[in-house]
Amino acid sequence: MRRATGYGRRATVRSRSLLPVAVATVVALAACHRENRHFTAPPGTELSPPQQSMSGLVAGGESVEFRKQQGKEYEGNAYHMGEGKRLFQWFNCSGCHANGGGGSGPALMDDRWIYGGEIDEIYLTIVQGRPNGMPAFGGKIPSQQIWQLAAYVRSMGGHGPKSARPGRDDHMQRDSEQGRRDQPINPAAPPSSTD
Amino acid sequence: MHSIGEAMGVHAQHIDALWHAMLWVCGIMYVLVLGFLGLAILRRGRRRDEREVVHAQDERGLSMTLVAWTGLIVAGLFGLTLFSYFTDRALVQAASQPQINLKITGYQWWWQVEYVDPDPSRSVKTANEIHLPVGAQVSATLASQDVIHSFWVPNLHGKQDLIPGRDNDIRLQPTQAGTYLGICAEFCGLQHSKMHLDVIVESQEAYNAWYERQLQSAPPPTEPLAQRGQQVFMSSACNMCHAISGTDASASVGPDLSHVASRRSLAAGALPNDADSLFAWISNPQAIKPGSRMPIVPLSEHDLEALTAYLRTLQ
Amino acid sequence: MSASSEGIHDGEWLSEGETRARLDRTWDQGRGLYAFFATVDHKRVAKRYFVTAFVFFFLAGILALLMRLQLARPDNGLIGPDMYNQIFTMHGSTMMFLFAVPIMEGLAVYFVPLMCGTRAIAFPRLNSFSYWVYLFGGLMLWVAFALNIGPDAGWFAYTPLSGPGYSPGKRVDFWAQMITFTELSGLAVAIEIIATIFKQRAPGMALNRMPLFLWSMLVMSFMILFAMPSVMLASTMLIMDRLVGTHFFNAAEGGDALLWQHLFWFFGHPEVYIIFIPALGIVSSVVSTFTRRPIFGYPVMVLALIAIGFLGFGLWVHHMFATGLPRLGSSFYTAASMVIAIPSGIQIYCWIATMWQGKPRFATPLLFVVGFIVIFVLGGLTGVMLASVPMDLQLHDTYFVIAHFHYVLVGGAVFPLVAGAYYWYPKVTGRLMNERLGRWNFWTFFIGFNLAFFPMHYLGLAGMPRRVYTYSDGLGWNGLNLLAFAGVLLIGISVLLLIINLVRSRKHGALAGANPWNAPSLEWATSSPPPTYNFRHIPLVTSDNPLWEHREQLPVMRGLSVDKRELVLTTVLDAKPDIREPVAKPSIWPFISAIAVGVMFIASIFTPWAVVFGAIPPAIAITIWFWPKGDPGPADEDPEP
Amino acid sequence: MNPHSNEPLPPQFMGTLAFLPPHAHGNRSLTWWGMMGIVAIESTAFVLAVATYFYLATHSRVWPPHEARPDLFAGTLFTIVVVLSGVPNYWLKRAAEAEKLRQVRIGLVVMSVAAIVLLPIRYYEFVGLHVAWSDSAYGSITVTLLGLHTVHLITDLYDTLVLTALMFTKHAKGRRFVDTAENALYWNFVILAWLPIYAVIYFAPRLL
Repeated sequence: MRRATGYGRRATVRSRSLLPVAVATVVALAACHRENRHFTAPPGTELSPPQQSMSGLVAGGESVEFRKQQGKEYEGNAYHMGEGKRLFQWFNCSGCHANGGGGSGPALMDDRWIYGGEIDEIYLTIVQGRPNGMPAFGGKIPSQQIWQLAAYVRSMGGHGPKSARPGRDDHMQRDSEQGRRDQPINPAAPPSSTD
Repeated sequence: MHSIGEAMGVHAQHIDALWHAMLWVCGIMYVLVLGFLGLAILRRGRRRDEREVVHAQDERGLSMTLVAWTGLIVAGLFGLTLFSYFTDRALVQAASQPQINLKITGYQWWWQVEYVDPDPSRSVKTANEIHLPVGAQVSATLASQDVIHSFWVPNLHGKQDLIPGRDNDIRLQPTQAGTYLGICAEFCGLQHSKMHLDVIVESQEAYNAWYERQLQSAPPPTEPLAQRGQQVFMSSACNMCHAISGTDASASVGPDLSHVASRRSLAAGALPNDADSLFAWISNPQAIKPGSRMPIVPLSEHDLEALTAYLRTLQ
Repeated sequence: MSASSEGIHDGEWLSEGETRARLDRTWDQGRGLYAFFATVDHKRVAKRYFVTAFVFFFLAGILALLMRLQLARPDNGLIGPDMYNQIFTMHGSTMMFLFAVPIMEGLAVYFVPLMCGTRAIAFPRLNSFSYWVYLFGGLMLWVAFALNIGPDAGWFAYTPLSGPGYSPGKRVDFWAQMITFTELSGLAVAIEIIATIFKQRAPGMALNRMPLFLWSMLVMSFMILFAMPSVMLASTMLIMDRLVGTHFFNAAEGGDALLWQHLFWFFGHPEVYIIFIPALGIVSSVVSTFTRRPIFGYPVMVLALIAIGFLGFGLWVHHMFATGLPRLGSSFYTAASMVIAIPSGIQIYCWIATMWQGKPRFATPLLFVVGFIVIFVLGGLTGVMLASVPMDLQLHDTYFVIAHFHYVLVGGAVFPLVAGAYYWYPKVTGRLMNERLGRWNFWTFFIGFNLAFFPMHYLGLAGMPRRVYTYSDGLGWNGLNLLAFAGVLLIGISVLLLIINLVRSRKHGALAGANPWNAPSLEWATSSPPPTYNFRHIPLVTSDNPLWEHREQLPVMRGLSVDKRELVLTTVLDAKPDIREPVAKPSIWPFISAIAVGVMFIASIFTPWAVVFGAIPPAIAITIWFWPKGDPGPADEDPEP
Repeated sequence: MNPHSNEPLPPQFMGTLAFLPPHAHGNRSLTWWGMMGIVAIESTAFVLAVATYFYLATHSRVWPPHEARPDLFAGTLFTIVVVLSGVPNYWLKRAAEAEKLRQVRIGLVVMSVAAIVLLPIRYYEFVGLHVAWSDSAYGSITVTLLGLHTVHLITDLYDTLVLTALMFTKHAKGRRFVDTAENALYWNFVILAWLPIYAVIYFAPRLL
């Protein structure tokens, strides 16, 4: 009998000390995902061949679930979103999308997504290209960079954890984007993510 | 040898002279301090009584030496400051009529070097390498596109920062032929430690030959493997960032590869310039420089061979 | 009982035992968990500063070992660039912000009241608040580091690398917020020390009779007052740039990257003197005691301290010679940086002159002081070299600079600190540290230090830049880096010996008694460890070395109450008794206010609204902390700060 | 006296401290020195913020960059009201030093009202700047400078409110008068700190 209670007491002590450890690990997982720097692309992201297809059904190639799972890895990660913003400037996406406010290309800041707003849908849009002028970058940009671009584009729309979102840009804020000031995503979000 | 002690440029020689003066003056002062300290320690042997305290003593002798010691410090410092001013003036006045004007732009973790010529068609754009004729007076404008870097070739001159939003200037005047190592001296992120460049000082004729070769674009590849390589370069991700004169790849985001094969090293001094290193670098740059902005472009084994062969033709 | 208006006062009519019993009861800080968090005894808070700062020193030391291990071989794959950048930033930030300044302030918090001959530090509750804020700042940074959110832009985080564009995530935000924590705590302690030294010195201790330790702590506190606002402003501007899109450091929108360097180094250089000047105070105390002679040239030493205090603010641009500032401006800073070598040279001379005329007894403290002189002077001379613009163009940001500042900071501050530890350990714990272990500790530290850092001068000359996570073979740096690694191992052994000595002597050290070293200053006039009220009677000071003047009896003043906590305020210049100041009772509210302030700071990293709404709980907590409790006494009530 | 006894030296009584007063005004009081420490810290912060303003101003060719000079009305109104508030403040300080409880209570209420009145004026000053802190470096430093003084104003307003409440309780005697006098002194610092900032924010864009 005594041993049982002894066991009981020891269990409660252990469970009590487990609680803070559990909380800490949860915090750790959340935090360190945002801060991890993956330099090498995750395995299996070979260069997706350029093809013109309007539906999700793809013979061979990447399955939808695999892509969704990959998207998770890029979505909340601050490093990938920061790299995505740099690539947005490097590959002159701002030429048509004008830093998210929209020009000849559609605005990326608002909540209207013609071809789907999830990260893997944006990834497919960039890989396959879309009618009315969106070029297919499938063979041209390595898929890790496309994932980074997709993560950044989603953050421009205010999705994804605010703490991971890249801060103000270091380039001149073009006054022409004044228009986007009056569609704030949410008042607390710093306006910086739009330039 | 890459060191401050081996001055191969006019500016470095001025600083070297100042260094020796500093070494002597500071060395003497240090010996004096240690001597005084040593004597003070050895003197203690003569008095053994432990408890009672030393009281009023005549401090005249020590006070006089204190005045002398302070005078010595002031004199030493004054001398060094004066010498420093004259050296500084000499640095500013050296290489006052530059024949060669460079524009060095710092990127995160590589150097873009442009030879600025009044006639734009004779301007040369290369990366991570500077060729200079012996004795030439050179002026380099330093600018940065992202964070603060610092251009430093110890054998030629001190360092000068590259700061975004400002243009700094540095003058060089090499006096001896040789290959010198330049490095980035200001912490600039993940690959700060592998952001080197080569400075090759050669005879005037060799420099002119090099310069002319840089002006023309490399001849188009002849043998089939290299031609396949050019196709891979144009169709894959390469021309999204790199430019090769004579082809329609003209993106200026990454280093200019027009004459990459003629360079002494690859990836900003991280690798020697040979086929194996080029192959290893293209197939997985993150293994060599983790965090580098060059992505892993997944290509088949054959395409990588072809690409390497093509790039090797860009002499 | 005495004729005064109320309560019982100490004096001849009360036996010593009776006085002591009553004072013990009046000044009792209580036991148990509540008392732990509510104590306002400056000695208990100071001991927490010592332990916490030493733990951070030990952790940062391990990071230094890891760095040297990674650099021991060229192209070493042990630590990647991302982790190495976090490690060297954490090493620098922890040593400068979480170890050096707090340990010096902890030393001041413990010994300034004792050396002044008073019963408590000014504003004791603010003192308790300052420790908790410091602890929370340090914990926040190291928890962030454990969660892979350690800062990775260097301990001075130059923009734009530390700006929003090139430091994604929350890493630099945690660094900037840690500065807000530690500077708030540092400023609070600085105010306390100034108020204690100016207003609470024992009657008769005029300014020219103050020990040099108090002068150094006074100069340090004034430097803190005028230097730390600069880094608080700079780190606030950086965090605003990163979180709410201001453009202080964004060159494209009118800001300037060099503005950060100006603001940071305007604080940065005084910061290293804030760390160095208290060490001068420690050395003066140790030299005077162990050579059994008053310090040679007291007025010159005081003027030298004040001169270093002022000059420290005039030479921050020597950190920026390579940024392309106009040469005329830079040469002014060359002269200013050279001039500061004069007061330091004078101080070194005066210590050696004291040894010359005194009868030095080479116990461990004096050994460490000799080590300090040998190492610091070399560091000072390499500093003179770096002060010259052309020389600095070659040596800036190389391993030569790393050798320089380790010689002046480890040599100039850590050696005197360890000397102070061996010297004052008996006063804090009542037991002497082991001398033999002390000698081993000294020689391993001295040899290890020189083995580790002297080769770095050559590495700097051979062109090895700072903060590289690896280097390629064939540059001639391999052997020297290996040597440095061996040196750092030896330092590690020495620190372990110090820990063993500190821990073992707690129980097995010889009993120390009130004044084991026959030292002159007032902290040795009371028992070891001192009671919570420090002195049974407030001493009357008649000379600058009280315990050497009065060997049999200590002149004291009577008349302070024994059943109410109070001490005497004296005038600033010649310390004439002025006011009977009541002393605050223990209170839990400083601890709760510190938690509220801490939560506000951390929350403001994640949302700017935390600054607005997060300010309400601290306001409430601080109001309750200051609100007078209990029924007011007849004439004077107990204070609250 | 054996060197290792842990008993302090036997006392030799030389004089008494029993008849010293419990509190005093001016720099004889401990809290005066503490407050002067805070004043030194905050004035250093203000000086450095103004220095940053001029550093950024001289660093850019056009100042202010986008033709938005702050309106003078709200700022000048604030300056007038805050300078006028110095009069009741001086009167309050004299009353506190004379330890007259009734006048002190009136003075504290007047000062609280004055401080509260200043808040809406300050709001219109922020609106009158015509620039957001994320527009440009000019916007950032101007809004931050005004924000620093606002934090300064709010903390002292809160301090005065708490002190007013305290002086209406049974604790309002003795040392609390010293606190009131020092709070009045701190309000003088709030006024003095505002004048240079007012000149910088409102006239530097017009003169540079």
